Amino acid sequence: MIKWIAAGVAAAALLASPVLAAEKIKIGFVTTLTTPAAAIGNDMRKAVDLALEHIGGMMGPLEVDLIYGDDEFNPQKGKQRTERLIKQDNVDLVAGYIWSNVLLASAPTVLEAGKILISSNAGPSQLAGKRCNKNFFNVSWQNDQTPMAMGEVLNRRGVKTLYIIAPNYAAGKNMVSGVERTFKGEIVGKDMTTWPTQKDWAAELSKVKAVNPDGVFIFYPGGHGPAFIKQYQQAGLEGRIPLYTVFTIDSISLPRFQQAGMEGVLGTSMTQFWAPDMDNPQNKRFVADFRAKYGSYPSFYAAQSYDTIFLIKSAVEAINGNIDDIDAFRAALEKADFDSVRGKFRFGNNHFPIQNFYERVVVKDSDGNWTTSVRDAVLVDHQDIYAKDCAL
Amino acid sequence: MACWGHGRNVVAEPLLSVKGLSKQFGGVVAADDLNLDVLPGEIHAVIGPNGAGKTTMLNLLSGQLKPDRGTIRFAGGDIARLSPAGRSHLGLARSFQITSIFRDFSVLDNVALAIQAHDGHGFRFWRPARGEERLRGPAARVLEQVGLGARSDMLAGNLAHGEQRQLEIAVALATRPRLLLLDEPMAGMGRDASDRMIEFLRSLKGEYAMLLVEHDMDAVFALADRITVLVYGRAIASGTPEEIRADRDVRDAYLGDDEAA
Amino acid sequence: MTFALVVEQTLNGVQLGILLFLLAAGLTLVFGIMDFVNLAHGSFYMVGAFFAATFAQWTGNFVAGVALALPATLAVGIVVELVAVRTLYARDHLDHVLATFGLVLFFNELVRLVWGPEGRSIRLPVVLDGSVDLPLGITYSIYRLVIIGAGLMVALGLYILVNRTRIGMLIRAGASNRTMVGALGINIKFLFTIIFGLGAALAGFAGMLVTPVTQAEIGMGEQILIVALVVIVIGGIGSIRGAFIAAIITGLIDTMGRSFLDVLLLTVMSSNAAEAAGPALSSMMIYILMAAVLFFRPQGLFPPRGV
Amino acid sequence: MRNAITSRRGIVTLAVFAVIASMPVLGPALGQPFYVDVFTRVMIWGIAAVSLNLILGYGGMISFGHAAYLGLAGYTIGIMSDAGIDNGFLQWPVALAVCGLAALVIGAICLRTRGLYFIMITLAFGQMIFFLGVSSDRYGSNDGLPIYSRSEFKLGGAELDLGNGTLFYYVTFVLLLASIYAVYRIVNSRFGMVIRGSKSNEARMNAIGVSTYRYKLTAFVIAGVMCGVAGVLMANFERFVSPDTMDWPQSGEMIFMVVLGGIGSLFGPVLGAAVFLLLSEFLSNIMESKNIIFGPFLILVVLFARGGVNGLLGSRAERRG
Repeated sequence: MIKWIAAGVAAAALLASPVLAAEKIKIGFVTTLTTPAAAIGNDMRKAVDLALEHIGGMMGPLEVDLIYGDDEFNPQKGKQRTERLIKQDNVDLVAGYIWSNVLLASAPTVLEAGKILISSNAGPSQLAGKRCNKNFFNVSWQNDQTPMAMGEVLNRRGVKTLYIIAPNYAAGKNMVSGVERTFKGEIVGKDMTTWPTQKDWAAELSKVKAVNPDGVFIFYPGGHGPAFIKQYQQAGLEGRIPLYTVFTIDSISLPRFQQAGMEGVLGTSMTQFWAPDMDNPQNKRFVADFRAKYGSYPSFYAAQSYDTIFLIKSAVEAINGNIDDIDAFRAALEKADFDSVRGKFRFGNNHFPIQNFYERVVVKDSDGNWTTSVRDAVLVDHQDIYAKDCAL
Repeated sequence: MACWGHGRNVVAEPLLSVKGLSKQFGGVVAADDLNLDVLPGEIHAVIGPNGAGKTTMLNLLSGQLKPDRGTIRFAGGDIARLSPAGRSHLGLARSFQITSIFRDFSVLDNVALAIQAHDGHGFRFWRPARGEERLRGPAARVLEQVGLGARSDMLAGNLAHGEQRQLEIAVALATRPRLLLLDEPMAGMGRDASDRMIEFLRSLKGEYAMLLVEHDMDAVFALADRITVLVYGRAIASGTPEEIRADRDVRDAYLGDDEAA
Repeated sequence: MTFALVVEQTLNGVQLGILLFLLAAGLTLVFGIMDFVNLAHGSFYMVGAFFAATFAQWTGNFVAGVALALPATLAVGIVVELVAVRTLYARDHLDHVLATFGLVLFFNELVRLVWGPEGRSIRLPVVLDGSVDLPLGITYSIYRLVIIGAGLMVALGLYILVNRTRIGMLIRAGASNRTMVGALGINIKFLFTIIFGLGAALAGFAGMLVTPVTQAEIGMGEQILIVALVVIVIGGIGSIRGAFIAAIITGLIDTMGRSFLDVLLLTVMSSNAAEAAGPALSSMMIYILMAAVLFFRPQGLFPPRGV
Repeated sequence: MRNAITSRRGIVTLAVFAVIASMPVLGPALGQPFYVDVFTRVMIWGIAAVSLNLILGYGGMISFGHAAYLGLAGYTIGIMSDAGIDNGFLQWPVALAVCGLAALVIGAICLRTRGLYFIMITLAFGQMIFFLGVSSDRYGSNDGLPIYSRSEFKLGGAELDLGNGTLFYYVTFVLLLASIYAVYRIVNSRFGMVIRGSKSNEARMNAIGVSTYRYKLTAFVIAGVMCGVAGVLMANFERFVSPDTMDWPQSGEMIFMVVLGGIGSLFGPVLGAAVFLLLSEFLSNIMESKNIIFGPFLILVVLFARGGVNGLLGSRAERRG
């Protein structure tokens, strides 16, 4: 056993033999590659790989050396991976992060090392507000924004009574408070369910039936979404009470809905900052090549990851590869001078995007595949509500 | 001292007095209105066929089981609701039919632990117990007494079977009991070992009262002052060895010729 | 809180209880007879679900999928028994817990490699999809009624198997006295393998039943396994009857907690406090139930006779 | 302890501790500063495993909810820090008291049961505390609670700066040695003899006049507090605490560390924690599906190396299985 340890230490040492190469930029990308949540992580990895292909593996004069780290869907493991990226692999910058808890655990490791941290998805309110940091950037959104847009949609649709079902964890609560912030009608029922164990909503759906509201708002990311919508249908609620969702129906789950023949999902309304059919050259190229390469539509996780690489590239080019000048590097990132798949994009004072949020609906594309299509902008140039607490 | 054993000749309060003791498991009666007493210094043997409820009786007396009905008076008070540990502190010690020792402890540690249990002060967290002469000394003396002095440092689990039975008695003795409940101390022993055990128990006679459950009739008739015969949880006869030997019911019910021989 | 709602929630609770029973039955049998703690029992639930999803997709029919998945899960259970579990019977509970914890890790990873991380769903036949109108103005999901029916039939079948057949006699004998079965001259190893396989198939069946409602997913086994363990502990380990009653109680308590706890809490505290406490309490409900049961009856509600 | 030094086991154990002791120098010298962090973690988990070993290895109590104390201690530190109380002289005792109190309540109920019931009810309490963490909106729910400042130890003009990695490393090292020494003293004391006796033969223990309940409960509380020490260190090292710290697989891993190292041996749990963490670090470095190796490895250890690392190092006669 002791020999094993020795062998392990030796092997790890070999893997980490320091290579001094100024002509490289080392990027760590932390995401979830094991556990069921790997469905999201894999989509992000596909987008990053595609982005690297599109930029020819180069950012300005620098060759990109990208190292993936698996957080195993666990904040402690995520922090450990981040630590290894910083201290052993000596990366110049860390990006990725799906989960708020992993990001919150890992952020100090990166920021205290004086390096740049870019979140490709997680946007916890702490890091948007009081605990914002000059070296932290977010290329997605803050949790409250999307449901705030949904609240507006509900108002526009004339929904007077709303029933809310969401998981009882941080993101779930953010989604609920976001809707409550903009929704003007009455909330006639609210169930916060055990996460992630509860996958059967029979009891909650019976209550919905008894209350008979104008609309039901849910937030169930990952595998829970299809399960919920299936049960909504089995309970006979589909078509009777409209369902409004955020982060529940995406390109990862839509093929499964289609495979299961759940026609009722078509036409479902949700809000988002992006959709695969947004009309700009960068997005067209991204979606077309992603579909060509992987045979499916990219998810919004993928879109954000793709943007992450192009954001970094723009900054590296602006400072001509001199990434050791951290202040210049940061200033270049702040400009966000790149073509985003979502079109217009700029950073607010807290380094979170100021952007539009759209209503989008589930449609069939010309080949009969189910996808989402963008409708009106619901919130225009919207900045998150925590930005005012940020001293930057 | 010898006259002590013959309870009826001396007016003495019984040390242990059982009245109306009953216990059922589901539909099975394991103890049925049992009455029994043990006088100070007396050896009272309980015999009976397999399944007669002998071990159940010992378990009721030592507190492993709680009776459905009945009283157990020991040293003046009713102990029927007391925990095994509580009874031990009143001076009740037992040996088990299947050897019950601390197999992964040394022989000396086994006895020292029993000494410690009655010394109190179990909540001492820091001083090494193995360095305490207050425990080791008496433990060593008990081991000498039962003839295991030379085995002190052996692992108890590695002792020969007969020696383990001796150790079991030593552990019981180390609690300085007034009454020993012995569950087949000769079980599984060869003739020689049994004889030595009989001799040993005889040497303790008078010093401790004993309630002896035993199949070995030689041992019973060699040691007992009184004998009670148990069948299906009932005491069908009680008396001196001579009376029991002569009792026709007992012969019929239990003491078949070959076994009595 | 209308009468119809209460009836509906009762049905929901019973349906959850039935699923829990299917899992708990195998667990409690294996524990009662082999004295074996099996954390990997949930893995059979997961494997059964994935088998059913795959076979249903191949055959295009849910029922055919289940018919194929059942023997497949049974086979997996038997292989696991022969390869790993058999050698563990003689060990203590700690070894069981650890080794089967290892099995859980292994199975989760294996399923991820074979089926990918996304999970699988099953499309229900049209007749089962949707809901039906019952008297008293109740509409209820047809498929959930099917789950209740199928589960009750399995419970009945298990009752007959245990109480009316030769293998059942051996099972009962084994549960009350392990050495006795050996004394009857039965090939005890064979009996153990069969029982373990049966337990695996039951767990797998629960997984198959639940997949059209939720979906086949990695890790689905552990989440429900803990609840199933709670069930057998409440019911008294080794008792099928106890497992059945405890499963229904657990299902009902969990469902009723989710349904009515917030209303109840509102009567004793402010709405903000109730909103915070409600979900917390309802997620802890079954653990509180178990702790309470064990506090008053450390051997569970229905400890098997002879123990 | 004395005769152990000359044996093979003694030499290896000594070597491992020498490596641990010199890591803050050795790591950077070898160009591997990352291993200072890895070994800090090894030591923290080592303390947790040592504490579990006290009840599991010496007392035979299979607690499947031991990770709860890591979280309880961590949350106490986090919540106090959130409230602006950074004084370590206040934080640490409060955190340990919380763990002790929790262990007292949990143990008082759980120790009424035996066998699988005990395993399950400790698991249930662990999960209850886990859900408590998930439900605490105020303290981050499942996002966890970042701890922005470390515990401060200022006395007069002197300050113990836990932000200094090397200093923190040696504070942890000293606490690890202290907890091993404490367990060594405890298991050989009168109290320890009772605990080991109740593991060996509880019926006999009762029959010689010891109500084991109070002793086991006391051991349960000591182990909870000692695990709290690991939790306090973890909170200060990771500067983050989340419900995941207390989820049941963490408790399972902790049991595995104890068994891997050698159940009921003094240094075994530390060796177990080291092998577990280094191996999982190594495997996740070279592959994504490490559990396909790790799972069967666990089973093989149970089947063939029951004495753990400690057993493999011992003489042939001591080995089991």
